[in-house]
Amino acid sequence: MMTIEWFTQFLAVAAALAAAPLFLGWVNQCRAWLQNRRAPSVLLVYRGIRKLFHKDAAVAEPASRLFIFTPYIVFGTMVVAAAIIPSVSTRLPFGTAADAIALVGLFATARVFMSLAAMDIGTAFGSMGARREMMVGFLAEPALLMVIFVASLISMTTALPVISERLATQALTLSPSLAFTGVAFTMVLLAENARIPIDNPATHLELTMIHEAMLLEYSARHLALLEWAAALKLLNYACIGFALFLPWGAAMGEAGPPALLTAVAFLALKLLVAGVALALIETLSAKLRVFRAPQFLATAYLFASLGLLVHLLLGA
Amino acid sequence: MEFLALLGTPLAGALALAWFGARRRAPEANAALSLATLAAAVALTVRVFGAGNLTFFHEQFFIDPFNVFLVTLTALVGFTTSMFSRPYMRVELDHGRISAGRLRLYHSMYQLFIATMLLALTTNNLGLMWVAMEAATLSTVLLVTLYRTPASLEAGWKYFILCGVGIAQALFGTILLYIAAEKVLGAEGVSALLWTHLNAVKAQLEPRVLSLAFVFLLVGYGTKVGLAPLHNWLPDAHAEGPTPISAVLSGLLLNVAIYAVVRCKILVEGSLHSPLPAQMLMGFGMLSVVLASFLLWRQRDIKRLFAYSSIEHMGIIAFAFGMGGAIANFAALLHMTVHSLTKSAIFFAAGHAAQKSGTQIMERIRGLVTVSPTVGWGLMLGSLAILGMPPFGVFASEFLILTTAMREQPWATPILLIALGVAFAAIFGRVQSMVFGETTVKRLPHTPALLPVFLHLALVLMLGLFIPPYLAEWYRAAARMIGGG
Amino acid sequence: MTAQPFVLQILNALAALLLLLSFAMLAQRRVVTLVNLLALQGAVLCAATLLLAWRTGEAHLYFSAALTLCLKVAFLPWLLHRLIRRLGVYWDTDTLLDTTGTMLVGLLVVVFAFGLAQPISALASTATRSAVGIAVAVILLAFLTMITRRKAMSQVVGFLSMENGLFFGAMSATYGMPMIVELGVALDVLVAMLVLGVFFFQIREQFDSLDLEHLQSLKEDR
Amino acid sequence: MIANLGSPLSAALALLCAWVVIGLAGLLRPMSLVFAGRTLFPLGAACGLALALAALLGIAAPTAHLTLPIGLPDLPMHVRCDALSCVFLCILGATSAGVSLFGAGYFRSGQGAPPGLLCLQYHLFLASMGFVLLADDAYGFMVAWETMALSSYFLVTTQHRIEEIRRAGFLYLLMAHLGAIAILLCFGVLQGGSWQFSFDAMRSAQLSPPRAGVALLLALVGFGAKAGLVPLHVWLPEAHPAAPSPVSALMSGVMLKVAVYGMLRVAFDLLGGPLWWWGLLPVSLGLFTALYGIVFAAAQTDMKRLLAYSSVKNIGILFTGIGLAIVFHGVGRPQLAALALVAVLYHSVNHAFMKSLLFLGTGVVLHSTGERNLGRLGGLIHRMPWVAWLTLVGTLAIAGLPPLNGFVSEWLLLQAFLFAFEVPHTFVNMLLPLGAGLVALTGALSGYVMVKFFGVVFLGKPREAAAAPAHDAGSLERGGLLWLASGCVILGLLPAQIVPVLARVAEQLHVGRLLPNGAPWWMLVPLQGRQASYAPLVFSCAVVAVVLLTIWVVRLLYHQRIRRVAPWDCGFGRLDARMQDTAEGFGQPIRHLFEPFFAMQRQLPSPFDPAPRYRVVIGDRIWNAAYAPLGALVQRIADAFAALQQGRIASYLLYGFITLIVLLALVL
Repeated sequence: MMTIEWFTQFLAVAAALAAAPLFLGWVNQCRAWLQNRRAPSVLLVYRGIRKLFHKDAAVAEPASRLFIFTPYIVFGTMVVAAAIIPSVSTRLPFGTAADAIALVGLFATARVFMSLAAMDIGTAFGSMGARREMMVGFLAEPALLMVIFVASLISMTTALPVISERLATQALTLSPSLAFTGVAFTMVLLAENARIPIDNPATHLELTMIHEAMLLEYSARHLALLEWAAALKLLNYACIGFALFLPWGAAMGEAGPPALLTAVAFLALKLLVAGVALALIETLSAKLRVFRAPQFLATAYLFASLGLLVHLLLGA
Repeated sequence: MEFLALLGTPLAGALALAWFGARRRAPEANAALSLATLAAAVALTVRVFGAGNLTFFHEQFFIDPFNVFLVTLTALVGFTTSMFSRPYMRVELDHGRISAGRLRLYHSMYQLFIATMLLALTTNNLGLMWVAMEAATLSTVLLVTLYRTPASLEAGWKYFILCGVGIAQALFGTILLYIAAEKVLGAEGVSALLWTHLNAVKAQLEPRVLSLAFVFLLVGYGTKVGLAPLHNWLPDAHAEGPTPISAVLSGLLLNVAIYAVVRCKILVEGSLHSPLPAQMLMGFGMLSVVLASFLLWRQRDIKRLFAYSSIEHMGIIAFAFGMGGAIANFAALLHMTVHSLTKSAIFFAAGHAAQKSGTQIMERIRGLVTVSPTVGWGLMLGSLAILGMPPFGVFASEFLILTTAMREQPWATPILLIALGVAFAAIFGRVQSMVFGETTVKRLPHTPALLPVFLHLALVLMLGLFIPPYLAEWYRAAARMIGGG
Repeated sequence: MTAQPFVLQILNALAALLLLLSFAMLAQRRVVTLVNLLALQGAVLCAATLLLAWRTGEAHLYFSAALTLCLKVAFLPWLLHRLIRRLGVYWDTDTLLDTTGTMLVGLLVVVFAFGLAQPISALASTATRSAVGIAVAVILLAFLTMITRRKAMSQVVGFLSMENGLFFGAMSATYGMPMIVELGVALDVLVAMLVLGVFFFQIREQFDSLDLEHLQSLKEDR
Repeated sequence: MIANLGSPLSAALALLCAWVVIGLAGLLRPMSLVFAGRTLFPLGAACGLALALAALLGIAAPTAHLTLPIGLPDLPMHVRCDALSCVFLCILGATSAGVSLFGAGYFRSGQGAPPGLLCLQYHLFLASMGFVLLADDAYGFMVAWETMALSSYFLVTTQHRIEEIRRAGFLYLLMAHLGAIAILLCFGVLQGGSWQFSFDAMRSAQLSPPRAGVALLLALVGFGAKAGLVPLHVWLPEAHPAAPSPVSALMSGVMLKVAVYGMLRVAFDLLGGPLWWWGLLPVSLGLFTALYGIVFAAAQTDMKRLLAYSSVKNIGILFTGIGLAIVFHGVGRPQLAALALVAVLYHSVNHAFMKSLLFLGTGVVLHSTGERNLGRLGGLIHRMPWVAWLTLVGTLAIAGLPPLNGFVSEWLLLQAFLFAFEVPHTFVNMLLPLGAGLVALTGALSGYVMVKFFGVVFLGKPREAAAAPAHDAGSLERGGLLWLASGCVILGLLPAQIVPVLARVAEQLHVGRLLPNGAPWWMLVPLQGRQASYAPLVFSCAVVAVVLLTIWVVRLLYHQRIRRVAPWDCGFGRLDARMQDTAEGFGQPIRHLFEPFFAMQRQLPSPFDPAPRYRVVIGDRIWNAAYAPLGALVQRIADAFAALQQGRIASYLLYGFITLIVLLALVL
């Protein structure tokens, strides 16, 4: 049995690594379609990463080792996070290493490293990006935790696999609290992954950028790792969302290869749909000015809190 | 024998120094005489330690647990103050603030003052006690005006008049006591004013007269204690006189005065069986604590500041005696001891500080530790001790007083605590800026005598952590005798 | 009510005189007269003491009378007169309260004092016990005198008058205190007056005046 | 008298006395820096280490008592050593070992107190904290408590020539004293009619609920004033920056914990069973404190003030935990109460390590640049890599990031919060989970603050010339930093080993038990049957493995060329150090978002200003609203009293006369 679990684990990580740029590409493609543009290839993200790996790394003179290590750390964190999130199976060996709160913590670690690295060079844009990223972070994190709280109140645990299992096995009910938190989660996801309306991944317009401002000084393999990590992060968030709100289809309990295959298929399907939804949201909304971001995230927090209260009141 | 030496040494000293007090070695003679007095006091204490209570001269004098430690304390502080005054007065002489003739007056009166206080403490005769108290005033009044500045004259005048009037009330109180006692003990023989005799028959004394007597005695001796609102002479006299005198006034005279009040209270309470005397003491104590602690905020003169602090502490002691009972009395006695030691130490340090910076105005005294760390630290630690910071002994007594107050007078505890907090802020803020910071202080021609400061502080520290068993025994016995509560 | 012996009647009359003198001192503004009144009060006191000594046969009362005579009738007034001449203080410019007001307060004080003396008189076994009230009144009136005066000299006179009251109180209630105490008290009063003399010269040297207006610089109310 | 020299209690006492002796030895050669630094401070560090070990053994040992032959005649000093004391002794010993080692290399000669005196004050401070933890009667406790305040005051005012520092010291001691008064009152209530002031008597006293409530409130005021609970926090951001860095480290790292210890001692030991809803006050105050502290930390421009406010935040978290434990204890959820308590203890240990580490780090920065102002620092990671990297550990830890220690305790606290809905009272069970959201917010905000702290001090380019020639820490200083940093790491990685040890405290205080569960040694499962688990060792190993693997793979497949170039900066080119975010700039979003917290005074330049200046002064509303009027009130009362004393002797006589008349009328 152990071997199967470890195999599943390996499969989950490998799938995540492979699927992350693909998912990002899919979202981009959907967005282009929705915006009546000619869509780039789904594989464009892969090509970009590959190209970057081959380039000479240009590192700014004032950079310290922190700057150079950060891409690896961020990438490593995202990979491990992918190993923890029960994307295909709830019985991953790493699934017990960190619960949902710790997962949020892991993401925060990656974010802090990113911000520090951005400040390392001492450019105006770098520190601006770091500041904005941390601002979004400190607002998004509590909202995300509130979301997790609601889910864990329903299932009496903060362990993501258990939450998934319990949600999946309980009778299908219309749960207003989950609906509220679902909205909140989506908002957090947008904010955390530098999507519209908080940030625009497709622009380098200096004064509005957040995530990209932090990457300005990176090049070559370091940039590649960071881009890949960003894609992984988006995938991870999507998978957390699935685990919390759409657990159906993932392999529950001790599952053999067939169940795993189904799970992978289900995951792909969910990602396809999610990509479309994400693109739709991004297309329909306009980018907010930076100082509007707190309001956006406060709304997310409010939704999550409402979900919590509704759950406490209605028990559902 | 020891007793004769105890009273005789300072008296003889006063006479001798009246002749030789201006000589070059007079300060040393003064210290030597004080040392002899201390030796006599210690010898007496040792004897009491073995033999228990003693009486002398047809019971006109006596030593019991209540006064034995006060006698030693008085002799000790008398001695250390004389040590301190040696370099201090020399500097004053060098600075031309006093002449050699006045130094003679100073030395002579200093010894006389010690003698009167010892007399007041040891006499069994309430009338004699009154006489000694009055004599104590008279012997210090000219010392307060030693500098002959307008301010010192004013202070001396107020001291003289207010304490004179006050003590006249005490005399009337004594007379009333005598009237009541005479009824019981008979006019013949002089026993009607002997405390030990009165104490034996106190239950039979006529209560109404005694309560009147107590009011007069309280107002009278209370003026001397510095209980508000009778305290007005105290800050003036402390601030304007020479520092050694401030030290003994604050450290010893106030103790003696409160000793007199308590002696009277014991008698009156025994007769009265009403809480009135206790309530009066508590009321005075409370008022003094509150008034003094707020007035501390307005002080600019260093000695005036600590004079108000003395009023505050006398208030605490009065309050504790007012509460009565074994623990509160014990605490009050302890507080008398530690206050006396600490306050005189503070005055020593403050005196040197004022000399070094040439002013008593606190705003102009700065950065003592940088120039003379010992003076600075002495002042700092002394102030902290007097503010009731552990591990110093003042905290021990305040702890006991406050905890008893919580039990006996819960209403009073918050008021006391607020007042203590206010006093803390007032005194500490000022002391800190005198001790620390950039300096304005200069060096002096004579090395300051700081042994007394640190000796006192060490004793106070010891009393905070460990009270010697025999001392505790005396305190306990005295506390039992004082009763109340 | 049986008639009192004649001696007692005289004693009571003297007591009343004491009270009257206290009132007179309260009202008087001329310093010289004030000292004279004090001397007169001392004399009355002395007479009363003598009378009482004669009646009771207490030896030490004679002694007290002699002490009073020397000290309060002769020496102190002489000293004060001398000081007045040397220092040139003749008038206490004006009292803090006007005379009528002072008198009224004085009257109240007397009533209070008499009430106060009730229990004391009841306890005392002496023939003169009813005069205790007068003694208390004298003390309090002297207090009042001191409060209302502005000249140092008048305050001293008030102080001595208070001493007289005390003495009279002791005498009338108990035929005097024990000898040792009385001696001590007398000594103290004497020394006090000597100290005062020194004081006056010091004050005058500094301020050119004995007006208490000058002695108000040490205060909290700035 | 001394029962057993080997017992943890006597060992602890002996070590505390050793500290006193070491301190006094400093007076032998007061001016000798070498003697104090190279001999006494390392000795003190060794004592600290030994104390930590003894205390660690003591946690498992049974409770020990001892009565010392000193103190008041009727109340000799009692000492007692139970698991709670031992945990905090452990904090004291372990932290002070690092700080003393650091201090051995840190103190320089120059202005301020001579080294020998400093050594005395420092070791007295340590010893008095130890005695506070051991004291088992009110008198001994108060003596040790105030000695602690006093010795730390002297340490704070080491640089007493600076006016600001004197003011800070004064405010500090004043607040400490007022707090002590409240504690004294608290003991007065706690004795409950027996009028015995040993803690044993207090334990056995039966208090009526209102009295117990008053006692808890007084304890909250007293210990809160020491710990820096809002609104009693005003001294903290003044005093911590004023002190020399090792002292700030001890004050923030250990002394605040001693206050927490006091609160725990009163709430869970002396008070017996507090009512559940009393816990709501600490919870709400704690949450407010946490938010207030971290928001102010974000707005600071002085690095030590920033850290001080961060301490305020952590104290808030600790008091929240204490309140939560009281609530759970009161409503009969022993397991959850134990969890909350363990979270508090864990956080105390953690904060001691990380905050000391950070303060020491700032100490080195301060020494080598002479700057405390964030606006003038920057780029120090190149000049002082040791300090920078070790401080980074502390920074990440205090930001609450896994796998370091700060996260563990917040995780435990959140786990406890998660079950707050079980409190059987409406409103409360809805509000408490929302409180968890606040805890999360403050946690995230501290990430923000710490990025600001580390980024501005160590990263980027030096903002002023002073920061450029900085040098790294000496070897002793490095040793101290390394010790504390490794503590942060170990505490972060091995929670499963530490939680059971701390749980003994909860068990001994009869708060509750954390039941043993079958989790493997590397995994922390705090509550049985809830399945929330945390295995930092596992995922950090995984992250390291992935990182190494990635590096290896990248090396294997691609070339290694790195070019050093000028920063690109969107091609802007004319970059200089002043274009980086300043500390004010970095704090701006927070100032903007939490504007109602601040009493801000802005000076904005007009558009046509030839020499524009932008200035913002951030004030504390609480100071303006509470403390300033209080001072004015006292002054007014004093003025009113002073009017009584006009210097006229006649009025003085009148007072006497009236007093006499009134009293006579009273007895008649």
